[in-house]
Amino acid sequence: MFDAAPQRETLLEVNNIEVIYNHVILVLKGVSLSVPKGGITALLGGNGAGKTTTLKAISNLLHSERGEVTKGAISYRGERVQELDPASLVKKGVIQVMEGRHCFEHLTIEENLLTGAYTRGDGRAAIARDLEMVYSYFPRLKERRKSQAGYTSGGEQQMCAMGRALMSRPEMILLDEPSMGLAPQLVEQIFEIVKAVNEGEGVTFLLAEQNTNVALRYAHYGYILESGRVVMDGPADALRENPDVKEFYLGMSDQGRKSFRDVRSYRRRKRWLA
Amino acid sequence: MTMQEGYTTADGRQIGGVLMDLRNITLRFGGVTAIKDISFDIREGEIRAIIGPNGAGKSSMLNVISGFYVPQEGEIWFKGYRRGPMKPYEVARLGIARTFQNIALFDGMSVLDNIMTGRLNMMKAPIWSQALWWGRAEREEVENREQVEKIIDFLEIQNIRKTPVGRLPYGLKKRVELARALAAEPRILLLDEPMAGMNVEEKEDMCRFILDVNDEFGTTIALIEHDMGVVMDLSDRVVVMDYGRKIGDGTPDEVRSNPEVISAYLGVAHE
Amino acid sequence: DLVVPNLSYRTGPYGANGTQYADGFNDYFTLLNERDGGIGGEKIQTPECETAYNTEKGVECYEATKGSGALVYNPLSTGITYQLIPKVSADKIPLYTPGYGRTSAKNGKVFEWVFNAPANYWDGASVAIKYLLDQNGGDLNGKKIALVYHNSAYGKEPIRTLQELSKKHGFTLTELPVDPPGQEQKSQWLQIRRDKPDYVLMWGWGVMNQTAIQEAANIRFPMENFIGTYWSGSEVDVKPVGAGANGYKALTFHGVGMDYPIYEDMKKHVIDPGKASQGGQYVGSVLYSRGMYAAVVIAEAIAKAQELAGTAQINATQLRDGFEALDITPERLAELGLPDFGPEIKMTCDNHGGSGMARLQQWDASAGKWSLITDFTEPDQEVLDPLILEDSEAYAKEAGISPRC
Amino acid sequence: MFYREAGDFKTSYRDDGQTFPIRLDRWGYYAILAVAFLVVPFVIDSYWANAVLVPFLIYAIAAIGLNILTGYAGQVSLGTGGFMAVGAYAVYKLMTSFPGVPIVVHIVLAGAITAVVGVLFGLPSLRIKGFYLAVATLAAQFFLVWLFNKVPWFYNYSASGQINAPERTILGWAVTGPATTASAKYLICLVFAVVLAWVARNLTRGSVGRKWMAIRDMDIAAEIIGVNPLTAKLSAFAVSSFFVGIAGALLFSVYLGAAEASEAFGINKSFLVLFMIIIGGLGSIFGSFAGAAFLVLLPVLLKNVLVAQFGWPTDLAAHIELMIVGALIVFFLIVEPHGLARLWALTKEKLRLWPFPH
Amino acid sequence: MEFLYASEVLANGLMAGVMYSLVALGFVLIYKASGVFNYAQGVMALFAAMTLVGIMEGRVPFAHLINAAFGVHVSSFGWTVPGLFAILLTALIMVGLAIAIEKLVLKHLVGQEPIILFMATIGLAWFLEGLGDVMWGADVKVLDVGLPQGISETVETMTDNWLGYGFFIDRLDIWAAVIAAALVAALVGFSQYTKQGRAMRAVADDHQAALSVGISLQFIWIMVWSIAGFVALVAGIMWGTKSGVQFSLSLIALKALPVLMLGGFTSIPGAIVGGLIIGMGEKLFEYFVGSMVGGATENWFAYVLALIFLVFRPQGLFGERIIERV
Ligand SMILES: Nc1ncnc2c1ncn2[C@@H]1O[C@H](COP(=O)(O)OP(=O)(O)OP(=O)(O)O)[C@@H](O)[C@H]1O
Ligand SMILES: Nc1ncnc2c1ncn2[C@@H]1O[C@H](COP(=O)(O)OP(=O)(O)OP(=O)(O)O)[C@@H](O)[C@H]1O
Ligand SMILES: [Mg+2]
Ligand SMILES: [Mg+2]
Repeated sequence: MFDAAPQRETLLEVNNIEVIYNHVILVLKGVSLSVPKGGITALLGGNGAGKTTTLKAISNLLHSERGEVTKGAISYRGERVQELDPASLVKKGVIQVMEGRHCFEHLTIEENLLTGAYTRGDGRAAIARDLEMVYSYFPRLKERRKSQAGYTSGGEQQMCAMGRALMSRPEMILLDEPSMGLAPQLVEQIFEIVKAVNEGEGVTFLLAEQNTNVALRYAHYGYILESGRVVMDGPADALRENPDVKEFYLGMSDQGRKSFRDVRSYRRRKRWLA
Repeated sequence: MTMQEGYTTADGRQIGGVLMDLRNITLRFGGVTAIKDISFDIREGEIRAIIGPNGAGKSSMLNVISGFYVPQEGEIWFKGYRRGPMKPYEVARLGIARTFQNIALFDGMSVLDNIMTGRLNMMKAPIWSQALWWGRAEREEVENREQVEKIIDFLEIQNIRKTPVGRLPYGLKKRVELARALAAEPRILLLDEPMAGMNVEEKEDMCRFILDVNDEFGTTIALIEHDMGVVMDLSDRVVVMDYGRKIGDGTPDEVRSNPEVISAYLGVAHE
Repeated sequence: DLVVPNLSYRTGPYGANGTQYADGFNDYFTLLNERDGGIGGEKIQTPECETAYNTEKGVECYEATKGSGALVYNPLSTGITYQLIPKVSADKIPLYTPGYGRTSAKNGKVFEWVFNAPANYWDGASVAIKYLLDQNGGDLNGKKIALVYHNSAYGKEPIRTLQELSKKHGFTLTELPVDPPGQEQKSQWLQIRRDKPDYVLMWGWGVMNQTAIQEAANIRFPMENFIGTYWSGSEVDVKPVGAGANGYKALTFHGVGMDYPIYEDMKKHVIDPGKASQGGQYVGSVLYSRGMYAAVVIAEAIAKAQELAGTAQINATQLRDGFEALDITPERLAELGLPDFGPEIKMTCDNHGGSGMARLQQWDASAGKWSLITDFTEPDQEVLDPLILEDSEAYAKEAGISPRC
Repeated sequence: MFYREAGDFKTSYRDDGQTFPIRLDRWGYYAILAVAFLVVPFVIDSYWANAVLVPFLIYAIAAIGLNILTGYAGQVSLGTGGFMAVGAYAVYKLMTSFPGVPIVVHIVLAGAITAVVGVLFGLPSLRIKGFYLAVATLAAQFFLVWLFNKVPWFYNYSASGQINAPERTILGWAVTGPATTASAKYLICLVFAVVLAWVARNLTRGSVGRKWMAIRDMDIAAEIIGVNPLTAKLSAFAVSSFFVGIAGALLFSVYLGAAEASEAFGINKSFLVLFMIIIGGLGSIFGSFAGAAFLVLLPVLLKNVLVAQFGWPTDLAAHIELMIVGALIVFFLIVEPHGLARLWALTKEKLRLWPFPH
Repeated sequence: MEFLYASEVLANGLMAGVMYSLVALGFVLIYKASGVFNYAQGVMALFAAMTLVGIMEGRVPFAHLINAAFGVHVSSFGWTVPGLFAILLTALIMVGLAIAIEKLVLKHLVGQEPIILFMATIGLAWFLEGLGDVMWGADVKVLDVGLPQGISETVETMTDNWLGYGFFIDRLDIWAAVIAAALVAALVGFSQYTKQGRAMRAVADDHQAALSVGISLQFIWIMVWSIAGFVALVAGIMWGTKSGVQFSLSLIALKALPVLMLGGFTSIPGAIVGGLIIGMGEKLFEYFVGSMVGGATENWFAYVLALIFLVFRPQGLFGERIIERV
């Protein structure tokens, strides 16, 4: 795997942003990151670290949650995108797959996929071609194309959400917790698809993940977020070797993986937070 | 397996007789058969895992146990009696508590109130007594509050007692849900993916809680989980489902080496 | 100054009707102020308060205005009237409800503070039946009459009277309630189309009126046989129906149109100087005339009270005496510029309802105006008096009032 | 700033369950009660009583009732007007049939009768949810009003179908009928409002309240963890209707004195009370009072300003008043969708943090 | 004879039902696209009809306000505008209204709970009601765009020849039926088979997700509210022709609610079928039972009928299945 190479063009730049919900709850306290074109960048961190919030700040979905970016700047290809509405951002090629899938329950799988092509104006034929492309990545969806999304299983919904994003022919996908609640085999499968799409279609990914293990295996570069701050970042390989990451995010001790039965104390302190 | 007496686990815990026995359960939704003729049992004091690919019917199985789905065929035996058709709330009163896959906390209430709802079945003050906040109602409230505080201490969520759950991060919500289930002092605790969306550290905490509940209160636990590490480390026996069928049942080691399980679920042999 | 609050409604479901009435009411007092400098030298104020035909707002308006020395109330709503009856009795302020309100308030022995001359609902019902008797040579035996009514306190008022009258005259009465507002009356009119009653009476208000007239036209019910009460006979009710409404009849207790000398003064002192309420767009309409007529009666009662009290600055109690001594003769009406506009109104301590005389008017669609077709007719007091006695005594018992006079 | 919770430590679980955990709040509350009981009755005139305070208190009771059903138990109802009519007609029948019994007993009984009717119409809620239920409760609204309009027994066979409240006294003071003084009207409503608000507060902080809220937030989950939806929903309907019935009884007997089902208890009433709780804040007792105050006071205020101050024609003023109230409703919802109560809570939260936000 | 009369009642019930459906359609559209129960639909119908009359008669908007403020007496421009052109203008105004509603109200309430949005539409209803009156005055207005009214003689003679009893069918109702059928066909086609229709349904399911795939809520809402405004105009024309344009027109919304409930809030065909069932049911009930219990049963019966249906099908006849999972 390659290094997060500075020679690569930077697609997205997040510069020291602060996010406040409901005018009172400060969630991001100065987060900066940059996403190189054509790479897979992982955003790691515990619950409530602010991963989702970061992604939503980028895709401008914060407004409907009564949140706002109060400081800092977000630029996409060097252009400030904070003031754009989500739709224009999708047109520019940035699309988000939301945490918890958010499929349109009452639409069929195929209709769900077609909504992904909403912003496109390149004709039915092109859309039909891409539909086939999505079905080739996710054969399971093809089987269930006529069923209402609300009745499909979690894995199918995750595929549907990703397929839907692909239908917009994006340059960059913000992927929020793709592995949540998926069977191990499917997790691998989804990440394989991410990789395939990344390599085959040249789509850039910024993914937020709890499953550090898998994420670091597929990502090129990673950022670790804790309570609204970036506490560590580096190339994926380097992170994987970092002893803190090993202990807290990969569950490995010096003796290799330790059993969940053997964990004794609940509270451990992170060295960098001390 | 028909043995009525228990067995002893590798680490020396004593497992009792059959507490719940599911026999030939079949569940259909319109044309879809979510569960096909599945039988398995859960023993007293055991940690029983249910695994399988997405859409295999695991959550549906829990829903059948909780009485939310009524299977078209099959019988459920609990504590040696056959359970007739029951409403979910009646099932809860038998001592079966659970958590949900997509967190089902009561968003409009505080953490404390959420956990108190777990004890609703132990609070029986008549409505007029509650209206006047006098006599039994007040006494009960304080007594149950004490119990709930114990659980709050146990799960280390003292500092968020009064926070509305809607504002909590995911991991804490899961913990609160567990607290609510524990508050009911259940015989069997059903956990539907309690560790989804957590990082290793949080999973470790959650595992600790589950083991402690099992140890301290002797609560029987049925657990759905996708993290094989967790399943293999925690559970005494594992049921594997695929497309509504049972494809494996046994100790973690047995299951892990079952070729059908590997091809349907694990993908690669796990470590 | 003398204060006569105008509890009007120019909004809400009945705003279209209420606004014309309120204009007439205001304009007459403006005329008196402009032309005569008020009554007995005292200017009249008519502070307006919007009730939207809503009882609670009515109460609010009453409370808001009564402190300013209000002399009399005229809320143009049966519901509000019922609300105010106990209140005015406690506060000792007269309530004047011509042609609406509580019919049995005619009995001044029980309802000391309420006046409803010249005619009430039951008078109307009786006059309508009398007219039909006339049309049929005095015999309604075996005839079928249908009553289409607003399903509310107001609409239910005439039922008992009509039932009594049907016993007396041998016609059959079919009651057809219409739920307010009353835009859907298909069932009622299909039934009328099938039963083919000889006559249809209507107790409606607001949109119900025009819908009924439209439906009657639709089923080609002969308009001459369709008679509305006072409140179902204004321009707003017939105009939307167009030519189909031609020949429709309605009760009234006053004249219509602009052919009265008073309008010359009105034009000169009120309309032309731009002092008319809402610019005077409804002058001469039925409801405008009625509002004006109510103002005339109140003004006359004030004058009478001033005469009795020997002061121009009268209070509410003195106005009650004025009402109870009121006698508006035909001569006096002519003097006011309203010859033959209304019946003679003579009220006493026990009679707060006057003679109860009413007349009929008919709509001429091509000319676009109402014309009077009968003279003032006396109702059948023989039937009405016992009913009024019964109802007012029941009230007296319930409210613990011992009759006076 | 004085507004601090620091230093306010609880030493028992009982204290912790208090209604006003912050001492300053508690004092404020006692002060308001003292003024309401000891000062207002002596200065009140009939305008303030009849146009402002009495309707405010009565609507507050109705709003608390509806808030229990909608705000706490999550069952949207548009039948409030109908249930108020039940209370009104019940108290009328009781007052006229048993003149010897104290009026307070009648009013409470009227509430109880309404509770029974409420439970009856609450039965469909077991299957019907959300807006479907809201519309279904309209069936109650229209049916009840029709019934009271149609069956003469309810209005003692009076000619027009109007009902009139006869005079009744408490300790020699008239509380209904024309002779009632402004302060008597105000006091009886105040006593009911305060007692009922306290009862509502007790119910909602105890186990019944938790059942209701559980059903509201997620009914399926609630059932699975052991809440019987039948009893939870029906008890909400019963308690709510009890409150609403009392409000209806007071509205008729104390406030209006005369009423007619379709006019006084029409569909508009149902909407009005619903507005109150939404503007005030769903699931909040304080919000019920705030919402009632807002919707009773605002129109009166606007009317006074537009007509009395600016001298506008009444109809224009009425139309513009409608526009302003409508616009304000939208404005408030945009500023704080969870109502005045939340607005108040947020303000307090900010005060607590002041002057160091975050 | 009784039977024939009952069939006549039934036929008229069906026709009345169509008139209810016209109003219900507007509700369905907005509910489908935004999960908003638009209480203001009835007032929108009133507002549209008032505007139409105002334009046709060349009234000066806000005349009353201008007169009060400046002490002048303006009321009319002195011209009249032909019906069709006026309808077009009114439709444009309704689009303007939709844009204003989106900009001032909906935009700020994205993602709120349904009851909050519902409440906002009530505020809107009040505002619009006041605005309509201030703009055009509260008098009863006669609306005549040339739709025929009164008994259809063709039907009457036809049935008389066949059955010996001439049926009464209002010509206006026949027109309403034709227009409603056309509207429904167009709307169903739109929502099921077009990209915008699909987007509209997506928005209804999940605002956030719709935003995330690049659907502009703003555009969808303006579009839907415009269509609903147009439907309101149609309803306003039909009802206004029938009983004049005035305040009570806004109350027809109450007749549409049971229709919605029965048909399902999200189904366009449901609005029609619901309307037919309600219209037919209430008229027949009034005929068979109403006379025994004193009449005026129509208002509540419609709701009770809908309620009974709901007990068996909680999402209405054609509503989308309520997905209940944990
Ligand atoms: N709408 C909201 N209003 C108020 N606070 C919020 C809101 N959404 C999120 N938060 C808070 O912001 C913090 C960060 O949340 P965020 O969802 O970004 O975390 P995350 O890193 O994605 O966590 P997870 O892994 O659990 O998804 C949390 O403490 C959460 O409680
Ligand atoms: N209420 C329902 N109506 C229709 N189909 C349903 C319903 N509930 C579940 N199903 C179907 O039953 C099957 C099993 O679903 P279930 O939720 O039990 O899967 P699962 O094993 O829990 O999967 P996951 O790991 O993704 O949670 C799926 O195909 C699902 O679509
Ligand atoms: Mg997240
Ligand atoms: Mg599951």
